Formats: sequence, structure tokens, C-alpha cells
Amino acid sequence: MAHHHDHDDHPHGTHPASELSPMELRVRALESILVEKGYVDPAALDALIETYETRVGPHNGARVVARAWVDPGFRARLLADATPAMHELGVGGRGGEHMVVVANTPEEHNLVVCTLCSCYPWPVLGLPPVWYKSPPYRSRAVIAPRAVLAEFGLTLPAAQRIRVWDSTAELRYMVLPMRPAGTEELDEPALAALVTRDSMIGTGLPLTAERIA
Amino acid sequence: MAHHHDHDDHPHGTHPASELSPMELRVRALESILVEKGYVDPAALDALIETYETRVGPHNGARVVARAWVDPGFRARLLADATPAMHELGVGGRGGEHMVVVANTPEEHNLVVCTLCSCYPWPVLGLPPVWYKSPPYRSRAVIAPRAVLAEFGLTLPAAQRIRVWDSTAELRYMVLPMRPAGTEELDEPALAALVTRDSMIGTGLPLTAERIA
Amino acid sequence: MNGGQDLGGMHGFGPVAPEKDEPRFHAEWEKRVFGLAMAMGLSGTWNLDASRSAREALPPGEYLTSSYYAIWLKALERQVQHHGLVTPEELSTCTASAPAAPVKRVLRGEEVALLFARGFPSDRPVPDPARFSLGDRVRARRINPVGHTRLPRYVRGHIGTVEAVHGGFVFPDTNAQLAGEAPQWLYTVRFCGRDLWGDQAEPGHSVSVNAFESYLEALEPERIA
Amino acid sequence: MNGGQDLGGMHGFGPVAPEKDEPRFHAEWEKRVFGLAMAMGLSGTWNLDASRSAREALPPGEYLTSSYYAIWLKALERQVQHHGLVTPEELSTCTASAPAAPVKRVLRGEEVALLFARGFPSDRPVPDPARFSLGDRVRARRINPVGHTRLPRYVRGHIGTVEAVHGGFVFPDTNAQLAGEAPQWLYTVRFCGRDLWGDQAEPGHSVSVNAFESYLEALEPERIA
Repeated sequence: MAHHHDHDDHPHGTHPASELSPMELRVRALESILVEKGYVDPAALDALIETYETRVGPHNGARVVARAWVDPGFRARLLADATPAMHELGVGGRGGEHMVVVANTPEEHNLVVCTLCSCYPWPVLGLPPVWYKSPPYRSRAVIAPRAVLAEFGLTLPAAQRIRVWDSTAELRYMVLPMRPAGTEELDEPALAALVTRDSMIGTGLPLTAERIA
Repeated sequence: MAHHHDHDDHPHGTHPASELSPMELRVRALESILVEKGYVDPAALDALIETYETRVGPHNGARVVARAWVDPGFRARLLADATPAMHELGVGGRGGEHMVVVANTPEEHNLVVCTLCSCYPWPVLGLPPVWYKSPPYRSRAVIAPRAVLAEFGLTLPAAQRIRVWDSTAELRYMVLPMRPAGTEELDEPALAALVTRDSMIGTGLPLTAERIA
Repeated sequence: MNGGQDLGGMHGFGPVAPEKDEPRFHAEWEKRVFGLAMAMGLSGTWNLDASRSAREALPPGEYLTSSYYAIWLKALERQVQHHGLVTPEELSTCTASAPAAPVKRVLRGEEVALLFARGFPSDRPVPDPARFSLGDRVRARRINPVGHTRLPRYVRGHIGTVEAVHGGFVFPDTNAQLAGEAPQWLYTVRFCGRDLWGDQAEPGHSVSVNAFESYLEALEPERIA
Repeated sequence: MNGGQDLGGMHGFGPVAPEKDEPRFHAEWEKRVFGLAMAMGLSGTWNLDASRSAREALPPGEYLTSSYYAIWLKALERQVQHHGLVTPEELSTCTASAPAAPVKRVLRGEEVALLFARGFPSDRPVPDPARFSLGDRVRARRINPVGHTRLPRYVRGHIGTVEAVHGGFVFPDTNAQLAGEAPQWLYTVRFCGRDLWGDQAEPGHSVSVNAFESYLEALEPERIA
């Protein structure tokens, strides 16, 4: 699929509010038929959109990571069986039924991709960004991961191996990044604020304590 | 590439003669710049188009096939080293510098494709048809040749093996079909008239004597 | 299927282009398509694997030039017609005119929070013992199904190491065809990057995929004669 | 490169659609593109392999949704700009404004008949003896070059039989980069359909490709440890 919106949809601005794009019209038609025929409850539609637009997001994953940084017992449970461990923090649900957490080390960096579609741990990270779902990332994360990371501004030491996880089944991956140096004084919420979405996909690292201060 | 002309070009009829399509304008611009800058001689352009539009075509290959049907010595030379054998009939040139002829037998049917682009024996068969250059044929000739042949109306006996030739280098292939039964009385030009383009690609068989009579 | 969706190892798409401060959705219609696809996915008429299959069945050129939610929309339009829920006339006239077909369930607004917080696990018991064990060397089979599969082309024929045995899971290849969940053992198999991509590949990386048992074969010497 | 051009074994494009009484060209502009590409190909600025490389370098989605001669045109536009023969401004204004760059030759109308009847052979002497012989079992190497190559993905890693040794030919992978003809021995290697595509493949077919020597490796047992 195109990573820039090209053929089928018109980004904001090309259509004034008073004029609907062909895609808006096409989707409205489908929606009205599905609702009219009783297949779709409009309230369910609203609830679904509201859930994934506003409730789930990478703040959930950040809480998990921060807890793992401060609590060795939790960290051990998380790496051994991530799904129940995340449930301890109330994190889980659709798209996170079978979680796997993989920990970065100085020797090994982890990177998550779904070459075949867009599998992503929704309840932990929210809906995936467009680049995660797009051909440039999906095609090259498995064959040229260092080149891909460089495009994110991340250059790893040559000696640090890369483990790429292609989400080809219903397991969903989250990367547990290394705790940044100089964060010994920070409490759990402050640590969570260092944890970026990309650091939990493997295309970034957590912010450093200076960046956030 | 699309096998139907979709995005970039407009088939006959959508633009009246007095109005040029965007593609016509774009090509005219390039041509006029290349000619004006002296890189292209307009006479060469005309000669090239005229050559491939009117001179080369499957009638050349048909003559080769008919000769092979009536002359066992020629057939042997053709199968052993096709390029000089074709030169005996004045057939050769650009796109046919390194010809290979493969003979159908009751046990084995040959099929030619170029999965990577559109390699085709120009001086023998002319320029290739659009289907030969298009994804449906290029993708499936190597993985599902019987299904592809069925789309051409050709169902081979299950016991007849298929040999697919993917033209991945500068060798160019022509299939030598089997001489149809009941053609003992026909002379060489009459035989040549039975030889279709598709029968030399392997997606068809020669016409039968009845069909032509 | 070897369609436009099977992107691992392809070239030519250009650099990754992260968008700064990317919104969750880029247009109102994307939200609606997302919600419609999720709601219809719970109608019991098809399943998640079937939806993936419908998306990847778009002609590769169309798949690769459509935006993400445009692919979802086109697949959903096909699915509702294929299953007789909506007629082509209804879609073209934008008006419901045919009687509604029965669906197994209609997701209600008040159910969403609980159902989606609980999720829809796809692990299933498998009666037979696992064929492969941790550390086994296995070969990804050279399969090329015309239907849905979750074994990407880039690992087929390659040898990897079983690094996890996950239990039984719904088998997408049959489930996508609504031919049964037919659960199988699921493994994580790790491949060395150099083995997958050749000596010119980037050094020092490996790729792990989740592979169902029938995707894998025990290592036997290849037929060489 | 693993681009949109490498189509062997893909699914999803629909049936083959032969056109009855198909004309040689479908529009006047197709003729002009054909002639321009042929004429510029003889200017000595690039070669046939470089042109193929330029065509397949189109983004896969664009490649798969462009008609054949549209691909030729887009590649030619890129090539003349890349080599400094035409400026982007000239293309956008449709007017020659920059001075002409030197080209090695300009094909003249009166040369066409003779040159094209004679052709442009690509066989070249190779000093070393051929490494493989008729009947040898060989494996197509697992290469994934980002540049032009003529070893299709669907045979990589597979074992086939050398059924012809053709002599030395220009090596497209280097020639396309204008890095020399570097001729190599060229072989025909035949693969069993079932080996390529698996046990569910159509029975009773084989596929032969022409493979350069560096695409092939002698059969050694795969690293299994």
C-alpha cells in the first residue's frame, strides 16, 4: 500500500469542509447501508472509534516498561510470560491476547515488523503509525534493518546484533528497551515519560534523562 | 505493469484527433528536446518504427517452422544451433542474436516466457503482444503453466510434460511446434500459413489443415 | 498467496517516512472504515484471517498504490457482497433495497468496552504432541498456496532454529477459507540473516517468524541425485 | 533487485487476457517511445542492461500500474536526466534550453536497416574454463542484490541441473551499472516444478532459466549444525 496517501483518499485541505471527498462519500454509502440493514449498531461504531482514537496508546506500553525497569520480579514475569504480567497493570485486550516481550541488551537490539500486514500490539502501543504499515518498512526491516534504523536516526554499534521479529501469527511483540543511564533518581511515572513508542518497536531508544528534564 | 491500459495512456477513442492525451504531449516534449539537442535523428526514429511496425513479424518464424517441417537437415541444424540456421532464411538481427529453438514432442510441450521483463525473439516473431509483457502471464507461466494454457484454450494431455523457458539472459527462444496431421500434401508456403505466433511461443498449436482450407 | 502483501525482502519502495506528530487517523472516513471493519468482523460472517485474505487478494498493483484504510474498505466492500449481506446494486445506488440477510450477531455499543478489553484469544488445544522441540533445526517448506498463508516467501526453503514452542493456535490457512480453525502447534523459528539473504547481506542480524507446524519440515538431506 | 519486475510465481493478477487482432502499437506515442528508447540506447551513454535496470527501478506499485510503454517512457526520462543529457527544466518546460552534452554516437536513419539486421551480439570470450558441465547439479545462489540482476527470486536457493553451457556472455549485473561487461559463462539450468513450488504445484512441468556462472554454486551439503 502507498505510505503517502495518493490515489484513494485526499488529505486534509484538498476538500473544503462543505465538500466531501469521493472516499468520504463511498464510506458513508457503505456505512449507511450496513446500519440500515441492521448489521452495524451505530453506537458500537462510535465506541470502537472512541476506544482506539483516545484510550489505547503507547502510554500503556510505557507504564509496562517503567515497571520492568524498577521491579526485577515484574521484569522476570514479563519476559517469561508477558500477557499475564501486563494484566497486572491492566494492560491487555484485542490485539494483545498473546504478548511477547523481548529485551534489548548491549549485545542485542530487537526490532518488530509485520511483513505480511500490520500486526501490532494495539492495547500496548495503540494503532500503528502509517510507516509501520507501509511497504518501505515492511519490505526492508527484515533484509536491511541497520539501514532502516539509520533512517530513524538510530545507528547501533556494529557489534550489537539485531534480532528482527516478524509478526506472522497472533503473537504480538513489544521491545523492552534498556533503561537509560543517569535515571537512578527518577520515579516510575518519570521513567515512563522517557519511553517512546518507537523504543518499544525497536526503531528508537528511550529519551535520556537530560532530554526530558 | 498493467495489461490493460489504465493510468498513463488513453486508448483510442477517449481523445478526439484534435486533442492530444497527456501521454502524447509528454512524449512529444521529450522527442522534441532530444531531436533539438541533436541526440536523435528523426530519420532514425522513423526507420526504427517502420521496421518494427511493418517488417518484422511472426511470418518470419513461420517460414522457419515450415522449412523445418519439410527439410530434416534444416531441422537438425536449427535445433543444434538456431542462429546460423535462421540466417539461411535471412531471419535474424536485433533481439535474435542468440536464438534457441525447442521442439515440441508428444511427450513434451515447450512454453516461453520472460518473467523479469519482455525478452522475445523480435526478428523471428516481431514485437511481443501486450499479454506476453503483462503480469498475469509473466507471474503464472512458471508456476501454473497448465492453467495459463487453459486460458488460451489449450488443454494438453496430462501425460505431456511442460518445459517452461524463462528468458533470463540474451538467449531468445522459439518453439518448433509439431507438424499437424493431414498436411502431407501441403507445400512450404501453405505449411507456413498454419503456423501461428502463439504456436511459436507455446501458448497455442498450429492451425490444422482443415482450418486453413 | 504470493500477492502484493508479501513484502519481506523487496526493494524499490524508497526510505521509511515517519510522520511527525502523526494523528491516529488521517481523515474522518478512515475512522469509519476502521469501525465498520471491526464491527462487521464480529458479525460471525467471517473471521480475522478471512479479512486479511480479502485485503491481500487485491491485485498487487492496486494493493501497493492504495492507502492502508483504502485497502480495508475495498476488502470490506467485497466481503459484504461475497457473503450476500449487501448487493452490488445497493453499493452503487447507496441505498439499502434488498432484505437484510441473517448474521450471527450484531455488536452492540455497550458490549465494546468489555469485549475489546478481554480480547479474542486464538490459542486452542491441540491433541497431538508437538513435532518439534526447542533447538531443533527445521526447514520452512516450499509452499506456494494460492490462498491465505502466513509463511512469508522470504523464509521458504530456508533452515532455521526452533527457539520457542507456543502451544496450539488457530491455523490461518484454513480459517481464512472458513474451513475450520484446525489448530496447530505454533513455533518461533529463527533464521540467520546471512542464510536468508546471502553473503552480501548486512552482517549481524537474525529474523524470527512465527510458523505453524505444517509450515515446517524436519531436516533431511535435500534430494541431490 | 527484488522489485516489481520480478514476477515469477506471484499470484493475484487475474487471468491472461489476449487481445484479438492486437495492433503492434496501441497509440502513436507508444511508437515514438519505442523509437526514442531504441535510438537513445545506441547513443553509447548507457546500455540495454542499464535500461532494464532503470525500468525495474520504478517503485513496484507504479511499475505494476503503468502500461508497458509508459514504463519505458518513465525510465527514459530518468535516464536522460541522470546522464545530464536533458535538464529537469527542459522536461518541465518542453523546451531545449541547456547546451547539448556530448554523446558517443547518434544513430542515423540510413544506418538503421543494416545495424538492426546485423544485431548486437552479447557473447564474449571468457578466458577461464567453465566451472560447471552438462548434467551437473547446482544450486542457484541466495543473492539479493539491490541493483540489477537476472536471477529471479523464485529459483534462488533451489537445486537444478545444468542442461546447456552457452559460452561467455556480458554479465548484466555489472553492465547495468556501467561497471564493465565482465563476461561470464552462461548456462541453462533446469528446475523441477515440484522442487520450485512444492508438492501442491501442478504436476509434470519443469522450468529452465539462463544463469550466469556467479549465480550458481556447486552442491555442497547445507550447513545444518
